[in-house]
Amino acid sequence: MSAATIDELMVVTLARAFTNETRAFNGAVSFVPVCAYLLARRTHAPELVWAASSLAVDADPKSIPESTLSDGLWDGASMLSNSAYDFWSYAQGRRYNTFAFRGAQMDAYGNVNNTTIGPYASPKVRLPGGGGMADLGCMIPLIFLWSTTHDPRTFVEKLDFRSGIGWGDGGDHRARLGLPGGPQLCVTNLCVFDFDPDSKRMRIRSVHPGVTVEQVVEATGFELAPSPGGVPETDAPTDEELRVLREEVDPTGARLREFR
Amino acid sequence: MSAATIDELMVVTLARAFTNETRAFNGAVSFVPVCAYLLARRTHAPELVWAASSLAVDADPKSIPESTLSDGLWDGASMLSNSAYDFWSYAQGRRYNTFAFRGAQMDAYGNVNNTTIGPYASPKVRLPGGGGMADLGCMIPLIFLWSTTHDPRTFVEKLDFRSGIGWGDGGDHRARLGLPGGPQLCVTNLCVFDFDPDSKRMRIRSVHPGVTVEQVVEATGFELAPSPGGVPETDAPTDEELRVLREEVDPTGARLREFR
Amino acid sequence: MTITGSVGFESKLRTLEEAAGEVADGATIALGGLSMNAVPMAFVRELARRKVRDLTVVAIVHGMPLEWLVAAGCVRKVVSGLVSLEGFGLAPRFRAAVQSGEVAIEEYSEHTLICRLQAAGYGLPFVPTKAGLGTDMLALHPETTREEVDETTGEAYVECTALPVDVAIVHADAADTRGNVRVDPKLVWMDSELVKAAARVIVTVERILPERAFRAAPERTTYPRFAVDTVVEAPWGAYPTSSYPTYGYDGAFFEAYQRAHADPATAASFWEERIAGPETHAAFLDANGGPETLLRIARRPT
Amino acid sequence: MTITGSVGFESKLRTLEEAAGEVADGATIALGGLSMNAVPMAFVRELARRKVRDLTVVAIVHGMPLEWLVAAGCVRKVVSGLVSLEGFGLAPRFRAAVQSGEVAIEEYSEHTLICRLQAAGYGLPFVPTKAGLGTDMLALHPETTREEVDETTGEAYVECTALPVDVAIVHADAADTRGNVRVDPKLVWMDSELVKAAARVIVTVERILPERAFRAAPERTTYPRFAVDTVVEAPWGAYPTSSYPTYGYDGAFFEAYQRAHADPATAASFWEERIAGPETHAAFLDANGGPETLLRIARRPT
Repeated sequence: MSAATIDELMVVTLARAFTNETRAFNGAVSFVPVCAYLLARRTHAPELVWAASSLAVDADPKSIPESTLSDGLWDGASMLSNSAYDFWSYAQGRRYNTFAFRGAQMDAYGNVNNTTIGPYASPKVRLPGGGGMADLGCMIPLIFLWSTTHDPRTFVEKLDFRSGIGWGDGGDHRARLGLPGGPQLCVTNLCVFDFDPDSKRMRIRSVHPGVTVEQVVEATGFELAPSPGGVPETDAPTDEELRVLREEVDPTGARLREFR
Repeated sequence: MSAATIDELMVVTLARAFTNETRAFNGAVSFVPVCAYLLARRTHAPELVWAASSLAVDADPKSIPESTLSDGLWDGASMLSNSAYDFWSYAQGRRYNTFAFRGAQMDAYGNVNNTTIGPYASPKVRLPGGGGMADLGCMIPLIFLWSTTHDPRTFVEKLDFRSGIGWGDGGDHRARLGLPGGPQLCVTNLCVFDFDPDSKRMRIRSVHPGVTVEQVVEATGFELAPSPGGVPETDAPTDEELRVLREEVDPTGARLREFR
Repeated sequence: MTITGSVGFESKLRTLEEAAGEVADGATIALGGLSMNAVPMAFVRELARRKVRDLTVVAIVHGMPLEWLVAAGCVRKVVSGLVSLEGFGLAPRFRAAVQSGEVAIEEYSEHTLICRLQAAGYGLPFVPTKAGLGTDMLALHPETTREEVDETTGEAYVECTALPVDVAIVHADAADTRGNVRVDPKLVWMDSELVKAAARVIVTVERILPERAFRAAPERTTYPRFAVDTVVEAPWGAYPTSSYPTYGYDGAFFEAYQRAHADPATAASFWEERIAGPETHAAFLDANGGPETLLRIARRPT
Repeated sequence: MTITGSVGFESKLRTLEEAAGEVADGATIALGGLSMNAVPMAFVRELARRKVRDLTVVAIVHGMPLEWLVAAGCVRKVVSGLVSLEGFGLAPRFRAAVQSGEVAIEEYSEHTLICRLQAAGYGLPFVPTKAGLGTDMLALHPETTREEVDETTGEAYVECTALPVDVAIVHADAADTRGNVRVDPKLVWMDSELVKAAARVIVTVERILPERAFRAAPERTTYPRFAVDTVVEAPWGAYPTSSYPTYGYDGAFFEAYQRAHADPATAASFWEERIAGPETHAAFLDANGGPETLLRIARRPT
């Protein structure tokens, strides 16, 4: 089995964070988490719930199309749900507990911007918009972040716009707003971040093979919280994980759309 | 064709108040209006919408069972709707425009009581409860009332409890509450009431054959508004209306359950 | 009769007795179905036989299940919009228990009660409606149906606060052992509002199907497995109410029930012989005419 | 091709051109479907060809229809939660128009926008949610997404005020001439919220069925006839988006669209030749590969 590529390492690392208690769904352009849900379900977490496009529960697609909101992802589902009546009520009602999102910008507390680069009124770049991020960041307790472009333009001290909430202003901000849980991990193309239990700032949990802590600090536009007990290397995928990902989960390599 | 009985006269009279614009549904123990909707649809109002048990749109039952909330009423429907997601939203959203209800007590403004006789805390009689009356009286613009027991115990000056709103305290009370329309007619076993356009109090629109205005006044526990231009006799059903009601709409005479 | 579950997956299949054991004394339960239709009566009978105590029963529009639970002394309070036996008249045991004060009633209009359940289901402080304005209903519970005026439009409306439910019990046509449930041909009543509002969901079904049956028609799945905690196989489990379109309600049972309640003695023997006495669900069906009754109410496709 | 309507009943069947004529300049319209799926594109193309002006377009999560309406100069304002071409990248015409200020955007999170539509549909001053708390989204429109604190629980929540819609246009599988509509196998997107919120509802469908087909499977009817004002027969009417499960989106069209927009000249000719130019819906399908394309995207049952 050839060594893991960065996309494979990211998918496997995210997949290992999911369990039989994970009840997840996905939004637009979410190839990495979709691969991770499918991989986890096919390996260590057979009871994991994943609703393709947030609608097709337990879908089992033969491959992943160009859109993660596409009906091409729904084959083999045990339920096709209605968005407003089923999905949004189970999301608000806490039956769903896991969601992953990314942003063009992310800050130290895992808040994300997918709305505008530059001032909102006169944007330098008009991004797609927050979509369901602003909603689901408030509703779902276990939030996972990922980024395929770990650089100071993505990981910024201050967002130009907060489209979706992570740990908010940090500390107990989410709790004060009456929001459940918060971001758990952020998996990037350089490392894995988790969050300081008190300040809720990102800290390095592990660096990917060949990446140094200095490179991560360099590529990150904000101050990181200290990592108690040092920074190990990210665990390598097993051959079986790589085989399942390459042969069963994403044979056409749709995930690479996020690495262009 | 034998002469119309009182149940037939009431059904026909109510049916004639419905049109091709009528979009109606029914609740529990509503044999008279159910017969009236079906009769109107089979005679002068083919486009009339009636949702059996508020769920089965355009149902075409061969006969009417002991319960007007029963699935026995749903045969031939063109849509089975979901109560919370479809029925209640179309009722609130004004796509439905017509509802008929009765009460153990009714007052001069067409408000009804179906909750308790006597004080609420220590009732003399515990009635079934308001059910959807309190809701639909607020949501539906064209309200029709009926009673098979026109006497001073039913038509009272003051309700022991207001389960459902008609014209409220009269005058522009509904409008002040932001509620649409209000009661249009009340068809009883003695007469037909409509409502004074200003005071919104009941007034006699017509008396059934063999009934005098004095008898109606006698049987009514509240002051009636004057009927401008006198009180005619209720128009008699045509042979065709009677045939359709007897042979097609309610061959088993389920409507008589309201006349025991 | 029960088919084996989906291999390698947790099975949520339990017996009626096991499932009824999930309802603790003092719990708040909500009953699915409406009036004569799709009520989980086999489960209700089991609760009555176990003499569970001090239940708060959320019953939007119901009759017979409240009669049984009240008769068995299970009920402390009923939270309800309408209670009757419909075309068969008022509910005698419930009515007597409320008039005597033996059972408390917390009464709402049907829609304000639905809104309270939706608020619980959606994790919101309240759900608004215009239902109940201008009636005496709101004044019964001003703390849970709060009359307000919108700051911008000046419209009057009602805030229906969240009504949390411990256990919802609904009846459906089919489930698999993982908890996927199908109401066939379609859910029409408010059961989904109960399922979403409840911390725990028990579903009784006419039959168990293999998971592949759900994957073959995913558009027909009503509740996903992650919203269902316990599945009970209970054929004819809604009797004497209906399970559309498989069978209708048993009008003869309702007539006989009402006749028996003309007199306490006949009511007591009816209760013992035809409701509470029989040891099993099958024995209960037998005590009410067995196959002859079932064939009579089985619905002929039209 | 069109079968005769139910005899003796009003027919709501209209041509694409007639139906598009129901949208007046300055109207607020809402588009069904989501992203790559079930968008009434044939109708959108007709609107673009008619050069309707000053539209406010409510588009919860959309891409290509906004590209076309913006390119044709039909749009004054977009009310939206997310605009992109998904896996195919950002929406070039829309993005340029917003960055240049040519088109205004009134932006909400997806769920607060749904709540605004539900408030309109249910005749309520607002619908509450916890969505958007702690983000910059609410501050964009504090008058329509009002941050509040519940008087009893002290919980923060958001009041989403009613968003009235003049005309909703949705695409479905089948309808009868009376206006009964079936989304086959099931409605999954938010179209029903649009249908309920709109004063007028136009539905484009893949095929017209006789009313008896609806009476034969009433559980499969998605919208009742009284909620639908106009029906248009438009086979392949969602192209280049998908109409599940009949056909998928045309990825090749989206790729070509993006390639063409690398350069204004090629963008203009793509617009003329493959979108706005063709006189009829059939000619439009022909200009995009005709039968070969349709066979390519036709979905093989799995």
